[in-house]
This record gives sequence, structure tokens and C-alpha cells, in this order.
Amino acid sequence: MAQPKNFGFGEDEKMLRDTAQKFLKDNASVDKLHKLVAGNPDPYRAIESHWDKSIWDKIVEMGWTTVAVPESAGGMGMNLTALAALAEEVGRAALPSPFIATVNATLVVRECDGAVAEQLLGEIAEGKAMTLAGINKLGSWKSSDTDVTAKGDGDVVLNGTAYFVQDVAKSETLIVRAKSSKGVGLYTVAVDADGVNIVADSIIDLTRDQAHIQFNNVKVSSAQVIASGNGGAEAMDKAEPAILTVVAADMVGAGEWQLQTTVEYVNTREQFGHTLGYFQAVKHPVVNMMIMIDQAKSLVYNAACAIDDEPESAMKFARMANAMGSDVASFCSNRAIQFHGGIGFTWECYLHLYTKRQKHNQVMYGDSKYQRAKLAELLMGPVAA
Amino acid sequence: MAQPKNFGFGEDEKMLRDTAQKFLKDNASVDKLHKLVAGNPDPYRAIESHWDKSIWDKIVEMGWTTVAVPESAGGMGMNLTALAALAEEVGRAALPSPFIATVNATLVVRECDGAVAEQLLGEIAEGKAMTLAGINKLGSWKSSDTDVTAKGDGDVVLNGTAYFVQDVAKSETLIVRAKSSKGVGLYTVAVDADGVNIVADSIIDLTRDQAHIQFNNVKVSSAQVIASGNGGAEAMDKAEPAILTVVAADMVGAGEWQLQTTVEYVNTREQFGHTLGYFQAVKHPVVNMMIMIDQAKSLVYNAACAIDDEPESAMKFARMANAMGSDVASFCSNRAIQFHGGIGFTWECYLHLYTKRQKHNQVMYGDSKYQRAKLAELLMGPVAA
Amino acid sequence: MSAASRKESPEQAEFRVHCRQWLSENTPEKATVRLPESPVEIMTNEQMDYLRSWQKSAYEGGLIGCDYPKSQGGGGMTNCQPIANQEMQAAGVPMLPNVIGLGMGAPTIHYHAQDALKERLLPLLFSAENIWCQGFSEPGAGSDLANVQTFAEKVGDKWVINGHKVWTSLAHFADWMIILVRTDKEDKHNGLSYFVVPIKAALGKGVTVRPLIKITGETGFNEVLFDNLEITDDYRLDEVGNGWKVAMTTLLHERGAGQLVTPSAGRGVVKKESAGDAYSLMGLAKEFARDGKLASDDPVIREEIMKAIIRQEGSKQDARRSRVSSLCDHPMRLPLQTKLLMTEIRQDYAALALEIQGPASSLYLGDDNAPSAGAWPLAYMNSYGMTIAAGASEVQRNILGERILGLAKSK
Amino acid sequence: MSAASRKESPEQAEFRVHCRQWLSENTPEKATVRLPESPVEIMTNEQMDYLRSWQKSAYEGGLIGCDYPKSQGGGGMTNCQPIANQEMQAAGVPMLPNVIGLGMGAPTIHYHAQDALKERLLPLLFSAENIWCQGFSEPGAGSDLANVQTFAEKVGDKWVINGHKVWTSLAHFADWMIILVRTDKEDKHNGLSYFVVPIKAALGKGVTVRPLIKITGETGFNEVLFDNLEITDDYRLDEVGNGWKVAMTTLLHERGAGQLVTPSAGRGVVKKESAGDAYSLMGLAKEFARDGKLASDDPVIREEIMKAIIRQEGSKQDARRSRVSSLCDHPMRLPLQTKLLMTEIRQDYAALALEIQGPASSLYLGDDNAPSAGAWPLAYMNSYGMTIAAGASEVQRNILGERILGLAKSK
Repeated sequence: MAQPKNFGFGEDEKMLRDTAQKFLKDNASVDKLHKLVAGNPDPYRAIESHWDKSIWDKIVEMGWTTVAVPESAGGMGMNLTALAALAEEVGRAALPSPFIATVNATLVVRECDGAVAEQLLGEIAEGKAMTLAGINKLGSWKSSDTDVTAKGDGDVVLNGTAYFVQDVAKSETLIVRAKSSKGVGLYTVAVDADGVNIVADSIIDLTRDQAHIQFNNVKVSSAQVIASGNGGAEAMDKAEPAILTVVAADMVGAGEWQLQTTVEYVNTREQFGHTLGYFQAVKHPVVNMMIMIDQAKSLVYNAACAIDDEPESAMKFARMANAMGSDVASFCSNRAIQFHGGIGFTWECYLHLYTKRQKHNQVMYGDSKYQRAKLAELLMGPVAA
Repeated sequence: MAQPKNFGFGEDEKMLRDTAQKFLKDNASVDKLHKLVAGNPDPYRAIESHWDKSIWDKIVEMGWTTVAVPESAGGMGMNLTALAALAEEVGRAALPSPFIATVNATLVVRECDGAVAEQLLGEIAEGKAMTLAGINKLGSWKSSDTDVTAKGDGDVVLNGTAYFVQDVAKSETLIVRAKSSKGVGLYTVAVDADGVNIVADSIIDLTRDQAHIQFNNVKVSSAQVIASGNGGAEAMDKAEPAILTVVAADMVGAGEWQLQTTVEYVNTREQFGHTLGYFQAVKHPVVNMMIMIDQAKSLVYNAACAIDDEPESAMKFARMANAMGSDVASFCSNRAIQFHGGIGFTWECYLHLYTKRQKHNQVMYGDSKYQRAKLAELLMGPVAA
Repeated sequence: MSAASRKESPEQAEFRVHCRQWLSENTPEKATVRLPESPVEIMTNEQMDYLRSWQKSAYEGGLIGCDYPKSQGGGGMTNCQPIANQEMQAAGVPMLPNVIGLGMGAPTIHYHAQDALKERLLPLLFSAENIWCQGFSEPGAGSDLANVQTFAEKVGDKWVINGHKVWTSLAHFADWMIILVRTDKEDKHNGLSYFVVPIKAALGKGVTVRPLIKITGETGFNEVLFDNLEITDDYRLDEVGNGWKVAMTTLLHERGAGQLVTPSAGRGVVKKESAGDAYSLMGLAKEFARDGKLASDDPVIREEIMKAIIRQEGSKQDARRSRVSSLCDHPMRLPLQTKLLMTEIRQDYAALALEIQGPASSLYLGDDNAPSAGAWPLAYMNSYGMTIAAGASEVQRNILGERILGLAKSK
Repeated sequence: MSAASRKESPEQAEFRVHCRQWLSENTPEKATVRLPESPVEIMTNEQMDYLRSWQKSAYEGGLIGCDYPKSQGGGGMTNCQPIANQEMQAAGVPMLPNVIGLGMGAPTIHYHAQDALKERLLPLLFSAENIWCQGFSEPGAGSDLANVQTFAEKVGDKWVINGHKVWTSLAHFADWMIILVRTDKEDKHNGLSYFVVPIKAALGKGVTVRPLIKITGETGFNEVLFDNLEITDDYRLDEVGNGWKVAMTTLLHERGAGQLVTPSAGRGVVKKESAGDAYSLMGLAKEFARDGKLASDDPVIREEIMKAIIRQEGSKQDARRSRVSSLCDHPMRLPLQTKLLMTEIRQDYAALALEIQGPASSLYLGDDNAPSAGAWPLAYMNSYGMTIAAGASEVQRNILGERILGLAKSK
């Protein structure tokens, strides 16, 4: 299959993106964000989840959570390009919300057949926030690695711990990956179900929350089985290109904010009789930030479009987009702080919110070296022993 | 064992280095070099070896070839630091000579016991130029890989081809690595022996010559066996830290020339109303050239000193020195040409002599990625399958 | 029906059919001479004759100048040159030798010359009967174009040119040169004017062409000296003093950022493993060993190849995105990156290729055993020409920082 | 007898024995409070009290100020401070808290103050009874030190100081500040003068200290505001107008390039796997998995760790070579690189450590499960302070290019 020239970014997608951009600009400015999440800088403070639920309610009202839900399940069923554009805006705002977590859950659930999945997609379309749970203690990026076990046929019992669960404090439902003798299945569990113990992590990123979740003999009925057998791992694998692309879009949006903020600063701050941007030691790396962001952005839209229109290349292009997105996150965070000088090193400067969000995105889904190693496997075959 | 603070670079070593520097400055200037080796730019020209034999004769007279020969064999038996300092000066002059080839042969032969080795070392001390032969067609950097075979006990017959043999047109004797059922032995063969067919390669580096050498039933008497059994590979392995250090020193010296020449150019050439060195897009990378050269140079002297005084660390430090030396070669060649602009891209500018020599040094003994992989094996153990 | 063709206009679709048809019937005969890597490395008359004859044929087939008006010898179509380029590249036909004329001369003449001059020059340019070169750089004006010192003095109704141009590719074959000269010594930017100059006709009569040799050992570019060359005012493009503006048209098209797409074909004789593409490093790595295994099984080499491929793919997708205005903030932000990125990426992966080839990368063009006939060392060395010429990378970054991001000018 | 000790003077050898003996008998008690990564991150009085008491003890043991004259409270020895430092580091004793005073204040006072002032201030500085801070940076003078605006006006026989200093580490504990001020608004470089100022005594009486919070969430540096603070002329170092020259002494010693070696100890409570050394990444990589195997078995991770280790080893050997004059062209060429390299190398390997830790690197100081108690994310963020403070990396490269290579000044 071939991709359309415009990446599938037509009038509808543009309107969605422009509306989102305006909404976030008006309602989720960075100074508001800083007041919301950065009130207590003490690294040893008690863990709290800071977010503005009213923004999330409006997001649901505007239908962002239905974008990736198929029309058959009551969603808008828009293309991945639209979703990438939304994620880019969410990243630009460094928005604390269950949006990315819910989108990622959506992308996995919609790869599953059956009534349970259909039901969940309907709930997502109505605005119920969900998050994926199942990463193991080692932080493995492989869909088949999980420390949660599922035992029993029909009614199932979950045990073990899921680590690095994103934005669970903002979610109502867990989509749990658990291993049985038949493979990795997928189960839906309410955050307040019996036997579910959510332990909040103290993390760097102030724009998210994170937890590890202990499952102690959590009983799951057949109405909670989204995918049995190895269907959970299969759905995760199918959804991986889309998840990688969405996360890359978040990094691109955040990178754009870092670039713009840095450009504004170096165009204002004077040293040695010139604005900082005059000096090539600043100017050229700032240009390199732009170049990397542009490459990542182009690769993101290419990957998004491939998921819809060139599925045989989707994984390849998604790994490219995510690898470059991670490199953007790393380089832009680094140069933005450096070029802000001392002020960029302070808590009061907003930069750190983005640096921390970027770092989180970089390590949570497979860093750029991992993406490139996996890309090499796709293009060159596995490494011979 | 512990290293002396001064890297073993005392008065004798300093005098040797200073004398060499002055000699090469007076007798082997770069414009003389360019006239000597760059007369015909046609890449399809017939292959010729260009060098000034009279300089070599003086080098022998000054005793450079005896520096690494043990006193017991009639040499000066100086330390590796002295040898590194000489190699640095030879690299700075990009000198076409069999010096590096002969030094490398010396370093291997002196690791062998017995009368044949003793005899050869004596010949080297007297100024006979030698070169190592045995790299296989794949260009493997492992001492045990060779396409030359040795058959028979007592009298041995050599067959096969040795590739990438350095400066053979300037040498009288080949030190041949050849494989038998017992391992890799070492044999001395005259360049004009029966059955030896030297086929000159057309190479990029104008300051060296190179050939592949076919051995067609070359008969070798017991008086030509430097090391039997697997003694050849063992001697090569023992000599490897020293060879890597000498080659790294050559790259450091050449890098220093590239830096100095670039500094002179960017301090003279004006664009946009300033000398090029005014612009940070030039200034900072030139500083980075210096930084890398300095690191490589410090690592070279540390490695050289380790070979004499801290042998348990010699291989580790030699790989570090060579890796950084290769990175110097690559980066300095790149930036030197770029900052010379159009003129740096012409044959008449002397830069290309150094770029080509550097490239050659980089690939012939294991590039920096290889050195780092091997260093990791030393420090972290082999990669688990 | 593919998505790509779905968006084609009827004219484009019909033209694509024509191109395929014509190319299938007019495949040029295989060259008997070794062809160079790119047009600016054409060294011999035999090479030039072969390629010139092919360009003429392609022009007659309607595949060159498609979007120029018919009065100027063009095809009078709209957005059809990209179609011809795609089909020529797919067919693997040889390169077009008059690359400076097609890429820089033609659009500049089209936008700035008087009608009579356009109608006289362009058909001969398209057919390669006239080869063109370009005279911007000078010994004292490398990246600093506004520092051009070659002077054109108005004497009566003629202009008398004196000066010294350098790095002029193809000048040793060229009939014409587009040239930027100074007509006012007082005013740096408004003191420049722009002409077309008949070079070949004036050889020995005011014009001297001296070949320069590159670090590769190849020729391909030149110094051109002007000693009281007289030309008529007819050869002026745009107004006196507007040279800088005209030069910007030239540079815009050189960087692939102009309206008129440059005709371009394949490279014909170049083999699969040639030094032209980051993807080709994957195959290259299968041919060489490192530490007892294939380089293609070395994870560090794989990582570096992937980096190169991702950057190359990023540039390709940048080019695609640059045509989707709703995904671009500033219309020039992506086009102005093209030249910078492609040249730096090529330099980096050529260096990587030499590492992959290991000791065998020492073998050069004249060596029978050189892998890919020495194409990678050649590409590596030639890559420096690309990061220096036509606005060094440093200048490109200044332009991007200043024009796109609004950073203070570095001068 | 080892080569290292063979070259020691009798005084040094004897002193080394003393150090070992003293340290074995005077190991400080284990801290009951969590100690910070470095002295400039001391946050609480408990931390300061513990470390201050340790420094006092080490001073009384003769391990601090060894090479200063006895009249200034020093040990009156020659080249013995490095011996004490080696032994303190080997013994793994805690850090010395008065780091600004020892590293910058003491040598500057030694070279530029009048005898009475030296004799009064230095013993209390060495013993940490007086904590020192430094006032160079201002909101409008970050890397551009000559742009200092804080003004000292001569009124009668007093100086009246007004202005605003920033990034002053330890100011919230400091008794004294070394300060660079402007005494002449017309002359940029010759209009600067240098004083010592009693900070703590003047709190609320002309001096205000406001803590700033770092991106790590920790405090540790401050703003200091001067509002008509009066001081006597006794507190001036060197002549009026010589402030720039005095500041260079300070900076030279800050960069480890001065004659007087700064006393330094270990970090005491820091664990083996702490974020302090590129070599520690090898062990770190054994604790984390990537793609089904240990990170220490990923060749790309190994390659990056080796790059970091080689650079770190290169800097270490640079420091060694800088003391062998026959292997150095310019005496300042290596010393001026030290700060630039160490800070950039640390920044790079801290970022690599986070990649190795993968998702677990999200866990921060307050998390019970954070690997190494969150030391690596902390080190990564704090590394930015190091590449920005005390002359940003960009300024360091300017200095190297201009002073060592003679390139044109960038201003």
C-alpha cells in the first residue's frame, strides 16, 4: 500500500489539531502548569498527583479520547495522523493528564476482538481514563515480559507486581498484562478492586504520576478477560508502532516548546554586548535543535500515516520516529538548559518541567539505542551469534 | 608495578625527541614532501613508491632503528616512551619511510627467543628495513588470522597471500605470519626470494606504499624460522600494545600538524570582516581538535609507560590510546579540510597528505570501535551470548 | 490505483505514461567510457559527448524543461518535471551533464532575463548544446558572497569585466557562465549585478580557464580569470545593482527550494553497491569482517548504519512534509535545510563505509581489487566538496538561525 | 619502593606517614544525617555542623593549609597539600565543607591581602569556623564577568556597596564573601575592585540572602542583595581598580590551575555505585536489563561506557602530563581544559547512566526503590550546574581558543 502525499493530514485533522492547540494555549499555559505541579520542590516530599481534572473533562467533551476509538465502538475512528497531532500538542503543553495513558490503552484494546474489548472502547469513548499495567521490575520493553501471573481457566486470579504504571492516580481502569502457561493475556481491573494495592512512585517527572501495583489474588471474571491465551502480547505487539509514534509525537511537541523558549531567551539575554543568539556557539546548536525536531516530526507523521496506509512498513517507520524523538528529547533538554545559563538551572524557570517529562518519555518505551537495534533487526535480520 | 610520574620521559628521551623534531623540520618539510609524493594526481596512474632514501639513511645513522632493539642485540634498548615520541615526530612530518613498518617488525621480533630473532634484531639495529606480512584478505585485526600457510617440519614451504603489507617497496625483509596445524609461526623471507610475488596496491595514502604478497611454494630453511608452533601469534599478541601505541603516536603527531596548520589558516583567512578563527563555529571545533589531541597524547605516553613499567595494564591503556588516536585522526582530518574551505579541497593544499595518512592509520590496525570493543572485553569480560 | 497517482492531475498522469513509453523505447546505449560519479566530475570529452548526446535525446523526448513556457523551449506543462524525474530515476538512465545550467542557470534566466535572451539561451541549455557554469566564488569571497570583487565597468554601451572566479565546476566544457560581479565599489549589497557571459567564445580573448585538481586526484572544477572581457548590455539579468537579488534566485534553486524543479535523471552505470545511499551500507557490511564475524553482525556498526538511515529517511520525509503547508510553520524552514543535511549525512555515512571496509578501504580507484572500484573512498573525499561548496555548512546554519529563528546576525 | 614514592621529598614522605597515622586515629564518626553529594549542596544546619567539625579536626591534625605560611595558620611546608589530599581520599573521609573558602578564598587572600588581614582570616577559614562564599555572578553578568554592576562607592574612609549577586553557593551559611565590585563606571576592566565582606554579621543590616532552588529540588545557592552595606577600606584586596587581576587569581585556582593546591577529602558516606566515576557504569550495567539480557552485554552500551572511560582516563593522564613540562607546549594548555572536560564528561556519563537504568531512572531521591537512592538522576541534573557555573563551557572554549591557540577574540 502507498501513503497519501499529505500524510493523511487533511482538513478534519487540521481542525482537530488547531482546536487542540488553541484550547491548550488558553487553558494550560506553562505558568499555570508550574503553579499546579511545582509547588513543593523538596525531593523527599510526600507523593501527590497534581493535575487539573476540569481540563480533562473538557478534553473528553471535545472528543479527544474517541479519536482512536473505531466508529463501530462509538468513536470517531480518525487516523493515526490525527492522534499524533494531538499528542504533539499535549507534549507541547507538557499536560498532566491521563491522555497518553488512555490513548495507549485504546491502541492495545482496539487490537483485541470480542465483547469485552468493544465494551471497554465504548467506556473510553465516554471518557473513562485507563492505563496499561504490566511492565516488569527490570523495566523490560518486551510485551511478553511481565511479573504478573494469571492462574485458572474461566475465572482467573492475578498475582505479582506491575511496575512503572503511568498516570494511574488519574485513571479508573487498569488494562493488565499477565502471564499464564498459555502466554500473555490482557485483563481489565478497576483501580479500586479487591487485592489491588497501588504504591505511588516518587518520580522525577512532575507532569505525570507513576506507581507500581501489587496484585494479591485479584479475582477476574470472564467479563474482564480482554484477550486470553497469548492474545495480550499479540495485541501489544500490534499496537506498538502506534504507541511509539504517539510517544514520539509527545517528545516532538515538547521539543518544539524547548526550542521556542530557548530562541526567545537567547534573543533577549545579552552577554558581551550581544544577544546570546548572535554567538555561533549558541546559534548553531539551536539550529541543530530545530533540524532534529523537524526530522523527528517528519518521521512521526510518516510513521502515523504508515500505520493507516502502509502497515507493512509501520513498525520500521515507528522505530525511526521514536528513535529520533528520543534524540530530540535528549539534545533539546540539554541545550535548552545550557543556553539559559544559571536561570535554566533553577526550579523557578519552567524548563525543568519539560526536561523531566522528556527524560521520562525517553526511557519508558525503549530508548533510541533500543529502537535502532530493533530497526536493525527488521532491516538486516537478527545478529548472528 | 607503578609508573613513574614523568611517563619515563627523561633527559635522554627528550634529547632524542628534540633532535628528531629538528632533523625532520630541516630535512622533511611538507612542501618537500608534497613535491616528492604528489607529482601525479591521476588516481589511475601507475603505482610508484616515492620516498627519500637519503633521509632514511640518516635516520639509521642517528640510531632511530636501534631504539627498540635490546642492548643485548646491539640496540639502544630505550623505553617505549622514547619510541612513541619518535613516532609522534614521524607522524607530524607524515614521513614516507619504512620507520613505522620496521619498528612494528622490531616489536614483534623482540618478543621471540632464539638465534634467528637475535640475528634479525642485529640486522634491524644496523638499518635493514623490515615489514610484517600476514593480514588476511578480510583485513582481520586478529593475530591468528592469516591466509598464508606453512607446511612441513624443519624445512617449511609457504603458500598463500598476505594482504595490506605496509611499505614493502622500502623494505628488504618480510616477517611473515603463516599458519600450520600447530598454530601461527613467524618466518623471515627476503623480498626478492624465489616464489615471492609482490603486487603493489594502488592506495589512497601518498606517504606510504602497500602491497599484497603472493607466496608460491616459498621454501624456508630452519634459519628463517623466528617462531614455530603458535609462537608467531603469541609474539604478535605480546607486541600488540606497543604497536597500537606507536601507531597512535603517529596519529597524534599528524593531528598536531593538522591543528597547527588549521590554526594558522583560520588566523589569516578573512570572511565577513573577521579572521575565520573569530567565529565560534570555527573556534570551538578547533579547540575540540586540541582537546582530543591532548587526551590522545596523554593516553599515548601513559600506554607507552605502562608497557615498560606497568605491563599488567599495558593492553588496556594501549587500546585507550589507539581508540582516542583514531578519533583524533578522523575528527582533525574532517575539521581541518572543512575550515580550509575550497582551498582545503584541492590537491595543491598539503592537507590531503595528512588526511590520507590518518585514514590509513585508522583502518589498518583496528579502528576505534574495535579498540573499544576489545577494551570492554578486558574491563567487563566477554559479551555473554 | 495507488494513493500517489490518485492525486495526479490528468496532465501529469498522461505525461507519466508518455515518459514510461518514451524511456522504454529510448534507453541510451551503454557507455563505452567510465562515467563519473556526478556531472561536475566529468573529466574527458568522451564522457561529455556521451552524456550530452543523452541529454539532447531526453530533451527531444520532452523530459527536460517540462514546466517552462513553450516560447522558451519548454514543455509548457505544470508540475510535470517531477514526473519526468521520477521516471528517469526509475529507469536508471544516465545523469544529465548540464547540471549547473539546468539547476541554476535556467531558473535564474527564466525569472530575470529579457524575453529575447530567454528564447535564445534556454532551448540550447535544455538540449545541452550549450554547457553552463556558474561564477560566484572568488579567492576572497568563499562563503561571504557579498564580498565579490570581480568588477564590471560600464564603458560606452559595453561592460568590461576583470577579476578572478574559483571553484567553477564544468568551466572547462562551458559555453556560458552565469556571473555575479561588482558594478559599484561603494555599496556592498546594492553594488552587485548579474550577467550571462559567453565563456568558450572568449577563451584567449579575455577569458582564461585553469583546471584545479581536487584532493581525490580528479579534475572537475576550475579557476576562471577575466582580463578586460567585453560584453554587451544585452547579457545583463535584471537591473544594475540587483545582482544580490538575482543571486538569491540562483541559490534558492540550487538548494532545491525554488519553484522550478531541476530536471534530474539517474546515474545509469552506477552499480547497486555504489556510494550513494545510507541503505547501501547494510549490504556493504555483509561483505566485510570485523573480529571474526561479519560487520553486519556487529551491533555497534548496525547502530551507526541505523543512525545514518534514520537521518536520511528524516530528510526524505522533511521534503515530503515541506509540501504539506499545514504541517509547516515557516515555508522556508525545511527547504533551507535540504542541502546542509544531505551533504553532512553523506559525509558521515561515507566515513562509516570506510570503517566498514576496514583495511580494504585503503584501496583506491586505480586498484583492481578495490571494493566497489574505490567508490567509497572517492565518495568520502568528495563529500568535503559538498559541505564546503555552495554555502559552507557553517553559513547554512547562520542562514537558518537568522532567517528562520530570528537570531541576531553573526556578521 | 614504588616509583611514585621514589620521587617524594623527605618532607613529603615524612608528612605522608603523619597523614596515615593521624587519619587512622581520627576517623570521624559516621554521620547520623544524610550527607549531600557535594559541599555546595549542604542544606541543613545538622549537615553543616557535622562537616564543619570534621574540617576543624582535619585542620588541627595538620591536613589543611599545609603549604601556607605558618604565620597565616598554615603548615609552612612545600607541596604537601597533594599528599594530604591523596591520603584523605584514600581513607574515604567526608568532604570538607568550606570548599569556596579553601579553593578560591584562601589563595586569593594569600596573594592579594595585606598581612594583617591574612593572619586574621585564614586560620578561621582553614578551621571552618568561618564559612566563605563568593560573589562574582550577577543577573546581568553571567559568563561576562567584566560586566559586573554591583557598585562600591567611596564615602569618606568607608565603602558603600549596592547591588545584586546570584548563584552564590553556601551564602546561607557564610560568614564572609569574596566579592568583585565596580568602583568606576567608565572603565570596564580597570573599574573593578575586590573586597572581602562580612556577610553574616551584616544580615538585615545591608545584606539579604535569599535561597534559590535548583532543578533538582535542592537548595544550595542563593541571591545576595546589598543595600548600602558599609565596610572599611581594610577589607580591600590589592589596589582599587585591580579587581580584574585579583579575580583572575581566584578563577585560576578555581580551575585547579593555580600554584596553591586546594585541600580536598573524600566523600565519606558515598557508596561504591555512586554517581561519581565513569568506571562505575560498568557495574551499573550489570544491574539492569535491556531486551532480555544484561545491559553489560549490550555492545552498544559497552561502546558508550568505554568512550566515557577513555575520556575520563584521558583527563586523568592530561593532569599527569601537565606536570611534565617537556611533554607540554604551553604551560596553561592542559590546566585550562580541566574544568571544561571534567564537567562535560560527567554530564555525558550521567545521561548514559539514566539510559542504562531505563525505566527505573524515573525513580527519584524520595523513592524507596530508586536504584542507588536516586543518585544518578540527581547527578545528571546537577551536571548542568557544572557546565554553566564558573565560566560556562562556551566561555571556556573561547578562553582556550584565544589564550592558547591565539584565535581572534570573539567579543
